[in-house]
Amino acid sequence: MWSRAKEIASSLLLVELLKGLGLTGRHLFSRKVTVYFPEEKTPQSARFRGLHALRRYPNGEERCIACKLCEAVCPALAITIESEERQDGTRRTTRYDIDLTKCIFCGFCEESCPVDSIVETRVLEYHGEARGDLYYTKPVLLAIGDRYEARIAADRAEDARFR
Amino acid sequence: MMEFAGTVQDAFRGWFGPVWGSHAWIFAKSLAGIVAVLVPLLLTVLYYQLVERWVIGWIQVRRGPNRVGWMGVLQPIADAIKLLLKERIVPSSASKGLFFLAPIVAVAPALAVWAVVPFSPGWVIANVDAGLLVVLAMASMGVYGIIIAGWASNSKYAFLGAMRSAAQVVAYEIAMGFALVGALMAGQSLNLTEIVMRQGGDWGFLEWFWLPLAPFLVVYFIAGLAETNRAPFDMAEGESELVAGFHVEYSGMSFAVFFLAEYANMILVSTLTSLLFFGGWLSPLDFAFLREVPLAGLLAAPGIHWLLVKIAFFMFLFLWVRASFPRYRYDQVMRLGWKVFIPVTLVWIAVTGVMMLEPLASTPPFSLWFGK
Amino acid sequence: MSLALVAFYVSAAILLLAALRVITARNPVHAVLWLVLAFFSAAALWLLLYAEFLAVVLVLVYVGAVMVLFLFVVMMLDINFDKLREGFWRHVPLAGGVGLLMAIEMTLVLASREAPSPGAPPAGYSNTKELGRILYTDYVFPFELAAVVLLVAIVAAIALTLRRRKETRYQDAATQLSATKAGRLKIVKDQGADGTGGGP
Amino acid sequence: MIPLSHFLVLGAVLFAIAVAGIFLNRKNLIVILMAIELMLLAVNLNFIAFSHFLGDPAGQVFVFFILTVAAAESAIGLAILVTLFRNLKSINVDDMSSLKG
Repeated sequence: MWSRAKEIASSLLLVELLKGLGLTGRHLFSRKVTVYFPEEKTPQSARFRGLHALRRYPNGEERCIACKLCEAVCPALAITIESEERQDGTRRTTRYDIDLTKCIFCGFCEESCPVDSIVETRVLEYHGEARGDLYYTKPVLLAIGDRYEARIAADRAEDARFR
Repeated sequence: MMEFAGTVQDAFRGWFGPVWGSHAWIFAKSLAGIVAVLVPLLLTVLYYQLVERWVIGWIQVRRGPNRVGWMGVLQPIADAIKLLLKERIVPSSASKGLFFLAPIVAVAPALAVWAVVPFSPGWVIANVDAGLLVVLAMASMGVYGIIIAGWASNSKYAFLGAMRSAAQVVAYEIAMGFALVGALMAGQSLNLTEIVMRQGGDWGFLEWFWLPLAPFLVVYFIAGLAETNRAPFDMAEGESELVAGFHVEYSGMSFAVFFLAEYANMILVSTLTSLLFFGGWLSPLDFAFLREVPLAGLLAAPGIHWLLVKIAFFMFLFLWVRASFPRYRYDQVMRLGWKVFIPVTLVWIAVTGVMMLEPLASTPPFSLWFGK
Repeated sequence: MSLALVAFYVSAAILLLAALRVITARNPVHAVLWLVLAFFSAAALWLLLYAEFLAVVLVLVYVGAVMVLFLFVVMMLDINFDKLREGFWRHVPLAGGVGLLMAIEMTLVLASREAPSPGAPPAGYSNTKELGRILYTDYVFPFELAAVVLLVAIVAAIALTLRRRKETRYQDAATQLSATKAGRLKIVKDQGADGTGGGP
Repeated sequence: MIPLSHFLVLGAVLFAIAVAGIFLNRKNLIVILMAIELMLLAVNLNFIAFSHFLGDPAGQVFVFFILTVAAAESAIGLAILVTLFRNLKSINVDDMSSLKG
């Protein structure tokens, strides 16, 4: 009986509404957590999975041996590889394409690679203005690898402790 | 001031002759009044939406718009330019004339009401005796813009949104009207200036009608939220169900005009709440003993600044409520309007009547409000 | 020609045009909107007669309430309006003739004598106050009767249109709203195997 | 000032238009209802004109009552119209010849 009366009184006096307003009112003055993106950035993990890159050995030879494990493991079927024998008898890719519009950035390609060739870098602000711009081919991926090699190597050294 | 007006009036007689001179004078005076009210109003609308985005951002622990100009103060201008330059699209099977008429029909009453709203004693474009009635009449006109827009668009979403929002506006208009009836009972006049003047007295903010008419105040403000189709009553727009309600098909300037009407109505509801329940331009510190104290006497003096502060508070409350409460379900909106608000206001009209009856009206505390 | 006369002619012209369009409009939604315009210009005419209270009431009651009702009904009913217009042109001569005859007759009867114009009311006269005074004194019983008529109309309109469809399921918002945390949720203390309570 | 006859002639013409409207749209119930509203408007106009020119506010009180009753009339009229449409799927006056509901 008493609780029913309290209920009626609280609904007539809009207690719940005032409580809600009080909560949002407190948040009005709390510290804002927005990050100004291009100027400020949130910290990234060394394992961040961003744009893909193909790496080379220090002597300039490309690492990829066209084993096609990454193509096989890719759940989104984003990777396409074609390969043939080179004149020195080694097997190398003639085509290595990643369709970034399909890619889900799961990192399986990176995990499956026996020679640490395909990696995901920390880069996340890449873009394309046409649909084809996000279809990355072998030369492009290699160029990305060349450009960020120092960073990639450092990240992998840091991560090696946990593997 | 009066002498200056007299001089100008004589000048008009000189220019236009004795017959047309007074007509021209009245015309010029009204025009000046309209400009003096509408220009600040439109500027307020322009910046109100920026403040809205700020306040909602801050409540959600975000920063809100801050890129265009210092702290984003030029954002509304950028928005306005964008809306001006955007293409106006007319659906191919729309009813063309009505499609273009709808935004005008929506905005005209929203701006026309301001003719009877006083800002200080004498500061009103038209001091109409039936001022409150004009406010009600114009508020009831707002629904036409919505219905015509929804019907003329020839789109299911627009039409459903229009029907919803029209039903909602009609439902809440009754509760709103009853709340205003309460205010006019207590104020014993339909003239807005007189209603405010009746709230003056020796006891400052305790004399205002918010105390005896508290249920009307709550009902009026919530009905105001519903009338202006604001959250949590924005059933007409319900993005998740109706995309954007009655103005889905509108773009560019036609859309901006609907926007303008909605925001002008919000400011109007804030202004009327301040005038009817919070003493308008009267000072909250207008206590008899304070008036004699030299410096505090200034605080006790009435003035338009008090009204502006009150309006600003209620405009803020609109945003605060929007940031706090989730949208109502449609049948609950209808239930609240018809089955809760109307009975509550009816009961309180009777209570107000009893409070105003003679033996009660002259005994404290009722004499504070009704003993004059 | 005074300004009032100009205002009269403009409002009267709009009123007649709107009235004509009401009876000739092809689409009833347009007819309703023309009728709204007619009421507006009539309100303007009433203002010219210093009946400001009634002018506002006309806008409030007719434009704000009755015509919205009309619009609702016209928009919601799925009617083939072309069929209803059959025979429209056939009736034009008859309608025009009768209308013209009535207009001429009434004009001859009504406008034959001229009353002296009383001019503007004195300063301080309030139409609202004056109407309120006689409405609540001399006409208080008719006023109450009018209120009862309105009440009956409300009840009748609702009773006529109310129907509960059997196949529709309804939600009862009142029961939903009266649900409380206490009625729905029971917090039980978890007795773990070791007796200290479970959980990681 | 505007002479009384102006208002009376205007009222007469408005009334005649409304009557012609009933003749023209004799099948369409909605337009008939609207024509009735126009007639009442014409009558009200005359009442107010007379009230002003005779200096007697009783005419305005009459208009007040006419407005009340007309609002009630159109509410019930539209309610009947909706019910009719539900049962007959038509608002054609010719279809409403049977006494059975």
